[in-house]
Formats: sequence, structure tokens, C-alpha cells
Amino acid sequence: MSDLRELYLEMVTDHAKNPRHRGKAEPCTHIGTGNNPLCGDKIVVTVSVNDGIIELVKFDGEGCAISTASADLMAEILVGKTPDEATSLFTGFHELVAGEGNVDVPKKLAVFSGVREFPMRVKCATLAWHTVLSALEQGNEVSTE
Amino acid sequence: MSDLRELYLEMVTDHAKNPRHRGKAEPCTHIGTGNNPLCGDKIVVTVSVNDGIIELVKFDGEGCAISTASADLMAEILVGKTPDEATSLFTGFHELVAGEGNVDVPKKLAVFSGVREFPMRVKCATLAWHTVLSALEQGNEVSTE
Amino acid sequence: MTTASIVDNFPALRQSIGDKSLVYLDSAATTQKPQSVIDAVTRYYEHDNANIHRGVHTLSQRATQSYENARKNIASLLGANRPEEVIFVRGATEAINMIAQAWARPRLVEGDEILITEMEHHSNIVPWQIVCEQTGAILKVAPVLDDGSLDIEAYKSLLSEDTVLVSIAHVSNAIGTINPVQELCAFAKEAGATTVVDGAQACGHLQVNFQEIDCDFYAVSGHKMFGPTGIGCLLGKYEVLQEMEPWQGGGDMILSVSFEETTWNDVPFKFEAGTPNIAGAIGLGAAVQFIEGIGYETMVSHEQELLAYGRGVLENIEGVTLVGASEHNAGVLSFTVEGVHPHDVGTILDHAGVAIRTGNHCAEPLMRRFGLSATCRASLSVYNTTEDLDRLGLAVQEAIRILG
Amino acid sequence: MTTASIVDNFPALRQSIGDKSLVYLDSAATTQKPQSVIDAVTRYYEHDNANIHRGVHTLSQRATQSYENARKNIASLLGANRPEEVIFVRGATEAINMIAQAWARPRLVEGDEILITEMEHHSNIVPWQIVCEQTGAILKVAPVLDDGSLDIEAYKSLLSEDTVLVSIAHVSNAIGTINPVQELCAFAKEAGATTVVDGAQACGHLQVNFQEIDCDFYAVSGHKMFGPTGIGCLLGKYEVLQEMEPWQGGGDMILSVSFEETTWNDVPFKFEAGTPNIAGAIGLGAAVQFIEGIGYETMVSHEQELLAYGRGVLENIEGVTLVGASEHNAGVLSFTVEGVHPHDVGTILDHAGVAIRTGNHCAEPLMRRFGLSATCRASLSVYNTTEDLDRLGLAVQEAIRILG
Ligand SMILES: Cc1ncc(COP(=O)(O)O)c(C=O)c1O
Ligand SMILES: Cc1ncc(COP(=O)(O)O)c(C=O)c1O
Repeated sequence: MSDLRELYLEMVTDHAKNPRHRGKAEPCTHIGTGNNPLCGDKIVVTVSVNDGIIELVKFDGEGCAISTASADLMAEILVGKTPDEATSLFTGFHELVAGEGNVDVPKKLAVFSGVREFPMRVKCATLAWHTVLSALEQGNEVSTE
Repeated sequence: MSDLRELYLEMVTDHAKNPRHRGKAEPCTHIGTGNNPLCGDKIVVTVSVNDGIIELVKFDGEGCAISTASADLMAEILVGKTPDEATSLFTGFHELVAGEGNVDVPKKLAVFSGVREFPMRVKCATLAWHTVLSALEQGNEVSTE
Repeated sequence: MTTASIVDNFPALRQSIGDKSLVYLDSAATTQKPQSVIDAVTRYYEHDNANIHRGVHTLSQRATQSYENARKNIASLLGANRPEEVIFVRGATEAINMIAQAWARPRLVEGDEILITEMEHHSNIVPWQIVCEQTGAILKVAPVLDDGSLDIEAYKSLLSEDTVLVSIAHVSNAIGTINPVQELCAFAKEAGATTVVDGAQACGHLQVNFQEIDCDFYAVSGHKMFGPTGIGCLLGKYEVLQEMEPWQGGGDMILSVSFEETTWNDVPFKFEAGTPNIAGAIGLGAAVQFIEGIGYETMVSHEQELLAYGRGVLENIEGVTLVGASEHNAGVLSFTVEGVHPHDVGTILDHAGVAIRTGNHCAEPLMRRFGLSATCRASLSVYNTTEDLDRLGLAVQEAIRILG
Repeated sequence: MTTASIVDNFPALRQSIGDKSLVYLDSAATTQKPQSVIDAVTRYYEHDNANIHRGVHTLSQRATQSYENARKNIASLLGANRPEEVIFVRGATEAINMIAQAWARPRLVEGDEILITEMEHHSNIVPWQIVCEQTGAILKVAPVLDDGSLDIEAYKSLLSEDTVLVSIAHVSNAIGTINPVQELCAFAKEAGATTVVDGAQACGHLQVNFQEIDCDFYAVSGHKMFGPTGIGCLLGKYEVLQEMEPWQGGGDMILSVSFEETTWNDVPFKFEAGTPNIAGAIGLGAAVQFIEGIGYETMVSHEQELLAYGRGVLENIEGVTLVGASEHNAGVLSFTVEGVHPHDVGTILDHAGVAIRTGNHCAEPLMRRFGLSATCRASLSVYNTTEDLDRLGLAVQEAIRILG
């Protein structure tokens, strides 16, 4: 049986309870809205991109611990990256939470490895990522269902 | 197991193959149309009523052996009856083919007692009756389904 | 049957989630199925499997008889006037869509009003939004009070001569409120409106009597009353059904077809185009027999005891708030946990073997009414026990320990 | 699998009618179900029974996974581009009604034309009659030749720039004609029409490839391809489905609901309002695996052999006339017996343990085309044998003895 403590690592619950990157990125160059009908949650992600570099990511809206922590850590890790790097970070992250083999991801993302044992929570972990990537592409609303 | 020979008594197959009362009653005072979607069959029954007495009954249309024989024998037996008597004859006939207990019906109708063992054929046996009664009442189109 | 022996009828309840025995508290989503229902489905497929109505051979005859017997059983359980008032559909959602499209759409004109309530399931909202969009009719919504009951005064004042149709849940799926539908329909009828009751959450729990409620239509969900998935009923008054045009066209719903003229079959066949869910209907017939074997009185008193017990368990946990716990309530415990998102509660409970639902329960407007985006919902059925609710309480405390 | 071992998969075939062992020749009405399909349904109810998509608990998760896996299996068997192109519905009838109401109704204007054929099942006639009535569009009908095949030249000449939609049976249920749907759709597309293929009679018999046929919509009946009753699919091209408005409103088909604004969910969920026939879909998934286990090649060659054999048996009986026995024919033997009404033939055959269908087969216009009101229809499936057809022949001779 999957272990709850693997899902709710201290780092996760800490970022869930005290997110550091709530709010709205100013200047906001890209904005995306994500829905997780499963939770009934919505998330708005705002991004400042300058000269092809992500300078700031913020998110708003209510969500479960997994989606909040994931959004918060994502906001942290994306700063200084290019949109392309964001995409490949997400590819790794997605493999981590929904895939099967071993993956190498930044330590801050590795805390979500427990999600793999909880398939119903994959959407929570990836909602912010889907939203930010779609924002970077076109600013569209996305849904994980 | 039900016996086929009880269903297709000689009297029945004879009237099915050589119906005596095909055609149109003239003068036609009542007319009814019956459908049996199960067979894809239609029947038109015409009646001459004079002074409250059924003087002539004819039927037309294609049907299976049971419905043809039943229509033909019905046409025979109804002559000289009142519409009310027709109704009570049908009550007995319906009990004979679809009921459970013993019933006393005229010998010409009793040949249909085998139908009881073939519930899918009850509609065939009663189509002409439903049609004539509805014709006597109002001349409406009726369906057995 | 005692409660203990009732549980024995449900094979799916005899399993473990990880190392914990399953506590199933999600019956408002779908009930578990008694062995007798599963067996009726299997028996049909193994012995009588055939298409119905048009067949002259023995299997078809047996299948037709079982299917029509199920219709009779349902009519009798739910107090319909006659079996023909029971139309088989996929579920409550299809029943309501059929009313919206086959009854309402041809009758509505611009400015007509449809009245629903704030506590409706999306299945009793969206079909009306669609038909309003199609016809120019207006959707009116009667508000809900803080305790989760309907604001009846407001409801009455929203009724007018423009109200063509009223549609109300018998029991709210999200918070369990039991609406006084007989009374509400009487008011609606006074205003001249056609009445619809969404009985999806009622038939597995309360004695429903279609004639007494005296509504025009009543929507039934089979899978929420111990029946198979993919089957439900629309109950309609015979005269109303006769006047209603068919909705779907196809086999079995016609008397005769030609390219020039097609004539409809009689009620209820007119509304059952195509091969129906034969096994589903037969299984639902078996579910009716299961309910009759227990009796609604036993079911109601058992659920009411559990509801009171469960409220006690949850109210004793600090940080837990019940949402919409009205006086007349079916066995639904909707609640929030301070500082813990419902989705996380759900995961942690599942890990403890306790299956509840979390989210908006397809009742977003009601959630919004309470300023929430989601709740945790533990919903009860006849097979639940007080131990189940103790397990719920312990698991909620565990969630608070981990995340609260 | 050999043919003998295939039969062993079907529990309903191991029974007697009276003192005669059952010969089931009514597969065009509905096929028998292999044990693996029955077991998949039972397993769902006994182990995984839960509502899908919105549940966080284990049972719901398992049920969702099985349901979505079934969608994938079907997509792969029938050559859809992606699982999202598969919409679960009750059956082929509902699939066609959905196209008529959700796709065609908003797009048709007076004078537009819908083209069907004279050999269609009522389910592929009446929905179009209804939508023509609603929109002022005109129903055109391509004629059938004496051998039961489509008059392709006439079909082509009926296509015009007014033709908005063409809907054609892949296989006729009444006489078994296999239509060259890929070619027919290509002509239709040249004329700018949207194309629908009614595949109800095809999927349990022929290799169907949605991408190759290249139609816009393809209707599937689950219960005619070894699956449960109450389940079927509408296959639609992804882009076409994206543009199509939803039909029914309710749970699961929306992203968010408010009284001001409701947004639809993605394809295919947009078209699956309410709780679907979960057990049915899972059973259909198992039916797909059963078909894959045998392989269409084996199925086709077995049925073609039986068809030839059966034609021989019947042609050797004096007074028997085959109706519409075209060159490209699936395993359907439609026939009449001189001097004996089909309904009587049906009863006498049933008495001999041989289950066939009699009547108009929900194809009245085709019957009329042949100057008939009914035929006898023996329809074949993979579990039939030449002995079954010998029994058919003997029973027909018995009918002639009694009534001919
Ligand atoms: C109150 C209510 N109405 C309607 C529905 C829809 O029922 P079904 O699942 O049978 O379509 C539900 C089920 O979720 C419900 O709870
Ligand atoms: C050619 C054809 N189309 C459509 C249908 C209707 O299919 P379903 O029973 O799945 O609604 C049938 C079934 O009788 C059929 O044979």
C-alpha cells in the first residue's frame, strides 16, 4: 500500500500551508487559468517574461495541499528559466508523478515522487504546470480533466 | 412443452388457408384497422350493423395462420349478435387464449385454446377481435402492441 | 433482515483497501449492489439473453417478460398509476433531458419561466439552461436558507403565471435536504405550472409515491437505488406522456415507418427508441424486490439513526463544520475541515479505507451559496453501521493531524 | 480458438428449448455474450462498483480506469484516431439521434438534403425524419437493386450541393448486404456532405476501420458485438466533435456551472451527461478483447462459409425464396416460405429449438421494396455451426409440412 507520508512530505505540507508565491506577477506578460473539476478548484498563474527569461511566477486561487505546494514550488523553480526549459522541466516532472521509471528532477520537485502512488492526485500536482505552459504558449484557459 | 398440433388444429389451418370471410362488408356501417407490429401485419375489418344486430363481418389484409383463422371464425360467429354480445364473446375468448382457468366458449372459438401455451401468439389470435370491437365503438385504428 | 444480515448482501463491501477493511460512504454517488441484483443481470445474460418485443422465440419471450415485469415492479414500488407511466432511460440525467427536449422545448416561448432551486444537481440545471437558450425562456432560481433548506416563501413568490415548469430535487445530493415536494408541487400547480421532481437521491432512501406527490414527471436513477448502472426511469402522468412528442427516433418506438409517414407507437414504447438496457432494467426490477424485502420504514429509521450518530461524531471533532444540516435530511453528511482541503481529506480517508466523495458534488451553485468550492461528503445507505461512522471520525482526525 | 471451443464461451447456448437443444440464429437482433463479458460485468459490481471521474477513493479510481480502458480498447479495435473519438451512448440508435439533434439540427436549413438508403433500419430513418420535420430539410432515399445491393449509380445522382449529410448502413440488418461504405463516403465528401455510417451490424462481424472508411461519424451497437445491453458508441472525428454542441446537459459534461454561465467539458465528456452505463462500457471492453482473441479474419471466413452453406440448405427446400442475397453479404439469411406466414414459421422453428426472427426487422421500407410485409431471418455469428443450419433446414421443412 502506498504510504501517506510519502505523499505529504514536510516540504509539501509546509508549502501548502505557507505558500511563498501567492499573488499576481507584475508586470504580467502571460496569464493562464487552470481548472481541476475533480477538486472544484481553479488556479490563476501569472508570469513576467523578460527577454525570453521567466523573471517571476505567481499563482492565485484555492487548491488542495498537493496542487498548492506544486504551484508554489513550481513558481520558485521557474525563475530564471526560459519557456523551453520550463517545458522540459515539466516533462521530467510529469514522468516523476505519472510515469514508471526513474527520473532525475531538481530536488524541489522530487518531493512529489509520492504522487505516483496516488494516481487520482496526478492532476493536482500538474495543474499549475499545465496552466503555466499554456499561459506561456498562448494564455489560454486549461483544464486537467 | 407446448404442443404444436394443439396450436395448429386442422380447423385453424383450414380457415387460415381458405378463409371464407375475406372482403368488405356491404353496406359497411363500421370499419376498423388493426396493426400487429410483431408480424408486420395489418387487418381491416368491416361490419354491417342493422337495427343493433351484426349482419355481416368481413376482413382483409395479410396475416399469419392464427390471426387469419381467428378473423375468419370471428366473422362467422359474430353474425346475428349484438355489439354487446360481441364484447362478451371476446371476454371469454381472451380468457381462453390468455387466461388461466377453464372457460366455456363456443366450439368454433375453442379451437384456439392451444394459443394459451404460445403467449407470443395471443396478439395474433386477438387482433381481429380488438379491431372489430373498436370499429363497433368508434371505428378507430387499433394496435395490439 | 437485521442490519448485519443486510450488509451480507453486498459483495463489494467485503474487501479491503490496502490493509483496512472498506467503509463505503459514497452511496449518493452510487449505491453498492446486492447479490440478488448482480445475479439477476448474470441470469439474464446466461439464460435469457435476447432482444425484446419483436421476437417470436422462447428467449426473446422470456427476456420481454422479465423486462416488462421490471416495469411493473417499479410502477408498484413508486406508486405509479400504471406500468405504462414508467419509461426506461439511462438515468435521472436522461430523464430530465427528455422532459426538457420533448416536453418543454416545443412548448416554451420567449419570456416563459422555468423555476428550479439553488440546491439542484447540474443534471437539473444544465438541461434547463440549454432549453432556455433554445427558446428564450428564463431560468429562475429559488434560494436556499442557511440550514440548507429551501426558502419556501421565496419559492412561492417566484411562481407566477409565466411559470411554465418547475423542477425540484426531492433530496439534495450535496447536503441531503429533503424537500416537501408534495407541497411545492401543489403551489406550482396552482400557478398553472407543469411539475418535475428529480428523485435521483430519493428512491433508494425514502418511500416515494408518484401519485401522492402528484407531480407530472419524476426522474429516477437506478444505480442510486441498488440497481445496475445505465438504467433509470422517467415517470410521467399517462395523459401528459400521451401528449408529449417522442424524443429519439428508432426501432420499437414506431408503429409503422414509411418515407411518407411514420406513426408512433403507444406510451411508453414511443419513448424507448432502440434496444434498451435490458439487463439493466431486469436488474433494477431485482433492486426493487430487494428494497421491498427490507421495507422503506426500516431503511428510513436506520438511516436517520446513522445520520444523527454521524453528526454527533463529526461535531465532536474540532475544526469540522457541517454544511447544510437541515431538520429534514436524508443520510448525507457534508462537511469541511478547517485548514485541510477536501481533496486531501478524501485521499487520507481513502488510505484509511473510508470512501467518501469530495468536490462540488455537481452542485456548484449550492457550493457558491455557502461560499465554498468543495466539501467532503459522507453519504449513507442501508448497509452502513455506526462503526463505519466511527471509522470516519478517526480518519478525519488523522487528516487533521497530518495537514491541519 | 476452434469453432467448437468458441461455442463453449457462451453459457446461454448450453440450454434446451423444451426437449430440443437451442440453435440461436438471431444474432442480428442481439448476439449472445461470452462468459468473459458476463464476468467483467460481475467483477465490476462485486469489486469495483463506484461512480467514475469525480471520485478520490480507490473504488472510484478503479472504476474510472476500467471505464477509460474500455474506451481505449474500442478506439483501437475500430481504428479511431484517439480514445477521445469514442463517445459512450446506449446504442446505435442513440448515437444516430445524437448526430441528428446535436450536429444536424443546428446546421440544417430549409431545402437542405439528407441522403439515406432504402435498406436502412428504422433507427437510421426516423431520427432523420424528425430532424427534417424540425428544420425543413428534405430526406432523400437511394434505391436498392433486386439482389439487395445499393443502386450506386442512383446514389451518386442523388448527391448534390444540397446534400448536407449522408447516412448509410454498413451492413443491412434485414438482408445482410454489405455496403462499400468507404467508396460511398468518398462520393459524399466530394459533394461536400458530412458522412454517417450506421455500423450496428458491422462491428461484430467485419473488420471496421474508422480512419479508413473516413466517415465523420460511425454508430456502434455494443449488444450486437458480444457486449452488454445498454451500451454502444458514437465514433466521431475529433475536430467534428469539438465543433459539435453538446446534446444532453448534466453532470460530468460541464467544466463549471453557474446560473449565469456554464462551460462545457472537453470531448468526449461533453457528450456523456450523467452517470454512464459503467458496467456496460467495461463489459464492452471485454467484448473487444474477445473479438481480438478470435480475430476478424477467422470470424469473417467462418461466417462466409456458414452463409454459403445456409443458402444451400434453404435453396434446396421447395417453396423457400431468399430475399436480397447479394454478393457482398454478411451472415444474414432472409427468406420467405410459400404459403406459410413468417410468424408461423417462427413459432414452428422455436418449437424445434431454432430461434430466428420474423417480421419487418425494423426495415419496413425495405420490405415494401420487395413487396413483402415480413420475412424470416436467420442471422449468424461466430458461434454458429453447419449443424445449426441443418437444424434450420429441417425445421423449415416441418413448417411446410404443417402449414404449407
Ligand atoms: C440530485 C441528483 N439529480 C440527478 C442526478 C443524475 O443522476 P444519473 O446519474 O442517474 O444521471 C444525480 C446523480 O448524481 C443526483 O444526485
Ligand atoms: C442496422 C441497424 N441500425 C441500428 C440499429 C439500432 O441499434 P441499437 O439496438 O444499438 O439501438 C440496429 C439494431 O437493431 C440495426 O440493425
